[in-house]
Amino acid sequence: MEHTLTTGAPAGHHPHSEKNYLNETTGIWSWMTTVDHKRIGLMYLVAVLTAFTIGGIFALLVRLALLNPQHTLFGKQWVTAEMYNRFFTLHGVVMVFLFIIPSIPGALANFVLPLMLGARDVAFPRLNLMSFYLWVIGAVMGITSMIVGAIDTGWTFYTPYSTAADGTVNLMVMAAFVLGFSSILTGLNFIATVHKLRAPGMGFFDMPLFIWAIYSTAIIQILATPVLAITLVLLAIERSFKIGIFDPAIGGDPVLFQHFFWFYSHPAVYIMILPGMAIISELIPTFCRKTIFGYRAIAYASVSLALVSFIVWGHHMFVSGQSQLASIVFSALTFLVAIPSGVKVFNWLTTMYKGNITFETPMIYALAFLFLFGIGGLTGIFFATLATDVHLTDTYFVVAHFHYVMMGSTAIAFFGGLHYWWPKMTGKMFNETWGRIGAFLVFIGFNVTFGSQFIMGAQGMPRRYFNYLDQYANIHMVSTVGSWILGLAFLIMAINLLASLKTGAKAPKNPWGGTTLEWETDSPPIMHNFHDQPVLEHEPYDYRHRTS
Amino acid sequence: MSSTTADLQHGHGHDPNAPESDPHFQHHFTTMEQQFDTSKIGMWLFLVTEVLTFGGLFAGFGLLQGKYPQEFIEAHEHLQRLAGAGNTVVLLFSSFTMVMAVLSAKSNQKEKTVRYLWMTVACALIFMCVKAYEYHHKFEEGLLPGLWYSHEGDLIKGSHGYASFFSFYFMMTGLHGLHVVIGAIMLSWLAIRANRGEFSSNYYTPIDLVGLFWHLVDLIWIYLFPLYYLIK
Amino acid sequence: MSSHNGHTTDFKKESRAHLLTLLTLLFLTIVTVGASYIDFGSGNIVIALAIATLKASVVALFFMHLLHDKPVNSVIAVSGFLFLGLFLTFVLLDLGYRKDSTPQNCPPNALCSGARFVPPGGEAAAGGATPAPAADKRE
Amino acid sequence: MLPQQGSDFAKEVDYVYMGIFWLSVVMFIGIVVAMLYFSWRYRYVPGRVTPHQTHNTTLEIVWSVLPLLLCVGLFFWGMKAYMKFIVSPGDAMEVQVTGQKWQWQFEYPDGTRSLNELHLPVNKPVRLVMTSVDVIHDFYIPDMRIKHDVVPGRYTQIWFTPTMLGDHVGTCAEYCGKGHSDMRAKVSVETDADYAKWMATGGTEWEEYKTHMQDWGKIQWDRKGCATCHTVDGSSSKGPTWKGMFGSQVKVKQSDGKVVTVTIDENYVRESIMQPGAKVVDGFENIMPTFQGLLRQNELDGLMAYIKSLQ
Repeated sequence: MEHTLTTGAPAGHHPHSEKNYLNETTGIWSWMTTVDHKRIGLMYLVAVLTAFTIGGIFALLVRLALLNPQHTLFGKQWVTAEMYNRFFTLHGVVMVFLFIIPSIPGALANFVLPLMLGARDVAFPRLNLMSFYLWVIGAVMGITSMIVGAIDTGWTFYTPYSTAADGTVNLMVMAAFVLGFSSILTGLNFIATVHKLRAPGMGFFDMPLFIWAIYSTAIIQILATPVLAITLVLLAIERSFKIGIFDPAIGGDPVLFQHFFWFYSHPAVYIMILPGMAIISELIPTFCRKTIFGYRAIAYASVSLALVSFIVWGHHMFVSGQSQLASIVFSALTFLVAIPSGVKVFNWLTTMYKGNITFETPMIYALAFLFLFGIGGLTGIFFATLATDVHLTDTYFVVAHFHYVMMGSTAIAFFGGLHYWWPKMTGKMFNETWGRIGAFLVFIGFNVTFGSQFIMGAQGMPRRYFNYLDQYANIHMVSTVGSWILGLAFLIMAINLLASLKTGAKAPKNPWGGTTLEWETDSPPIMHNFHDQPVLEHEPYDYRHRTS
Repeated sequence: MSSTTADLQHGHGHDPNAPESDPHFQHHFTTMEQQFDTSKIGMWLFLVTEVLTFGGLFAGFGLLQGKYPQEFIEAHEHLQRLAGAGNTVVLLFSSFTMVMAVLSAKSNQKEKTVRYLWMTVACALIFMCVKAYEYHHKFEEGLLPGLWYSHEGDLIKGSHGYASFFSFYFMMTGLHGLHVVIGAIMLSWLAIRANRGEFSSNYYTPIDLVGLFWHLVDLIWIYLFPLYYLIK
Repeated sequence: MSSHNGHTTDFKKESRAHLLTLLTLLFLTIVTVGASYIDFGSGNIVIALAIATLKASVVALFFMHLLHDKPVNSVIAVSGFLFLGLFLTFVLLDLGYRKDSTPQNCPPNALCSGARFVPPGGEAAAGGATPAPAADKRE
Repeated sequence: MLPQQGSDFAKEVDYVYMGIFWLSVVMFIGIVVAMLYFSWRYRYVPGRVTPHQTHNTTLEIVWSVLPLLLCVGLFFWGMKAYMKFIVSPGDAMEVQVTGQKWQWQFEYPDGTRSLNELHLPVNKPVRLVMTSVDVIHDFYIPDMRIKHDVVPGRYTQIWFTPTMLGDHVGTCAEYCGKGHSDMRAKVSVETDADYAKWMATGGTEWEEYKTHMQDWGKIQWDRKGCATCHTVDGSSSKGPTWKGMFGSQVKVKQSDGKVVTVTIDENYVRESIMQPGAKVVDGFENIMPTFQGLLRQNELDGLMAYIKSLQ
């Protein structure tokens, strides 16, 4: 990117050394006390992937329990309703609080956001480390509460079921509280970084679109998470001291809990999907070798999604007993979500038009994202529409819908981004063939697992059901088989990436031909990111002077 | 690190603050001013999370008041209005001493900075003493949250409203009191550091940030006071 | 940090301004306590909250320096209250407009015979989950 | 794709559903075809320089406004059907529905009650007024396309006109614990004559079964929800199995906490059905609801005969 950069020192001023952020200092202590955003990002990556593995195992158990209506395996019943309820609760809690919410912001954005801005670190490096440790503490508390007490409330903790439930619900709720603060600190850090640490010459509209979407995410993290925190505290206090706010038996209102909960948890859906979109906005121009189409439209769409996300939470509650007027208003507002989402998809597609497209592993994930987000987004319309929501809510249709968005979109984008920045993070190239096989199998496995659930849901199969009618037996079996394909696909991906650490070729500075600043520094980057302070002079994604 | 810091300065003209010379300067910033502004944005973002946290409690309180209007009015008669008003004055005055401490630090007046900081701490202690007196009174009367509500006087008619009122009273004033205590600890620490001469017009970020926090504590009390002590 | 070169005159001027702010706040406190002794009906709560908001604005603008600070800090501060307002508005949109049906031939505020689904243990407790007066006696 | 249409509301919902479905299919195919076509048409050619197309305001406006108009249309379409769903006609028959872990109780206008089975006359509007005594449940009849949460401490309501004779599945759609998926109710839509007969005798089958009480008891075991917790094959569940139970000696915990040994006889069985908390078999939770007033005499006799037969 010599054409877009002026460097402060003559070329060759700094001889290439083998020193980088991974080996600058050594020893476990140097990692545990690091304030370097790249190291913290890498630790976050290991952490969230561990959480993903745990959550994934529970997901496989959930599917296995539903393999047949008798819940048998080799002719023997191996699972009870109580166990099943714990499986899906743990799957939900782990995936939502420990994996998806911190995945892209904590692991990937932590690593690349300062690099993309041309900054030497995030604004508050020590808070960044604290955010990571809060995650660890929250994870330990959460997993302890799972092992010690049998939590079966579902990840939504609906009252009064959760106020009456046995087990260590308080500990679990406090774990989510701590994780909330971890998330807040990440968001706070990113907003301050974006405002104050951009490279000289980089205006707001010169930032990569990744940053725009992560910035929007951070707004939600700041504004919504505190409400979740206080809600969970109130729930714990209600359980312990019977203050009478959520439990109807002592004068509370259980639907009020749902308002408190969804005021956070609906925006949290955008804490999950916006970073996914952020990655796609990077992958598509890079692998199409063409400037992004509608830069400003995508940037504005990110921010407006973040803002609109705060006023639509009531669509989770159309049949909950909230006032019908509220339902109608929330339905109308919910449709607004469709517009910026659509704008993004159309702009990405137009970026492909007249591109020069290659299909490396990250691009396969990006195309899978477009396919799966298409389904996930369009099936959302059924839930915004009042009449169809009444029939479909709380069925497998909604399970399938949010998995298409959370997993099919966000997680797929996360893995696309992981492959995209893997060379930058580790300095190693992974095996391209196995990478593509993995991506392809994820796509197939995912559609088999969750596509089938749309059919069940439309037919009226409620979610969180252990025993089900025989008429759904075949579809459940298909879905379970799909989960095995998905498991296999992730295994292949994991082996491929881990193998690259040992056998992978050394990664060049810019293996994919990206135009953003993170590709200007070494792979892996040096301790303070750049040899010379980069200064931006052109808009991002400028491929005009590039031949490939 | 030193070599890269030198590069950072390249092309940015002269910086009168000469940040590298200041021991508080962090390597990833370019100037002290940038560092100060960044910290301030961070603090304001944190304050927003505080507002929303308390906001959840205010929302809960408001909704329960809508449910039990009569009980809440009867229950609030058991709060001492004078103590509440006194505490309001104390906190407002502490906000003034706080802002004076910031101003003194900014103007390189070390003695005044230290004095105003200790005055603010004193206000915090007075506030907590009054609070303790009020709490003691509630304990005596059995006006306690939820489960422990054991009042024997006029508020035992069969309604959850009374216990709810005191649940929220203790939760909100308790959380607020916790903030006062944390604020007092941070202020004491700042006063000690200020006495050592650590702050100057070049670097007084911690005083400014704790000041913002302290004003927020005051600001929340400004809402708590009429809602609890003055409702009709 | 624009005013990092403090001068004595600035100091005097600024401390006088702060003192004035304090006096304004104390005056408003007296007003709000005084107003609470006069019965305005439902107006009392509105007046109390209006004065509180006025005081809060004074604190934010002068003590917290928002008036002379970088605009981004004001935007952050205002957005906090704005979103809190959104939250309250929509919750009230629910709670204020609920039309719960009561079964026919059933006195208000009591669960009817049909709802007397006798709880575990077999004691026929009237009212199920509604707040029953007897349930309020606490140890 | 959708279940059978059991109510007039179902027709309306399905109409909206299919509308959105085909609209989505068209849009989805559009997206995927464009994606695949561009992928193929603009696949990599070494040395090709891509055009620098940054934006096109007209396009942005078109693909913002068109979806917005579509959305406005869909909103009103969905709301129209929803308004019908929330405003019940005044002459609708009212059935009170009470949810409890993990069974449904229905009370008809004349005070008759039934457990886990809802009988409705065909083509007559019915309003369900629902509440829960413990946690939130949700009464859902897929064939009728109706669903609403059943909230403790409040009454919520839904209404519909069943149009299809026969049995439908009613089910709980809000997670409520370990028996959540067993919380089903049979919704029988009957002709007026059958409905009247059921109301009078407590079921048309009684005539057939009155000579073999065991089988009558077995039906009640299934229908009254006993099967949710009590097995008849000796395997363990939430309550003691009935197999070999009658005549055996068991340790029971009395309501005062004392553990005594009793012989299971007719009196014990009757007491356990009417006052389940009085003597709970040791090792089991006291979770059974009372059936006082919920069983006709012939149903109790049938259960007794059935329990005796399980040796």
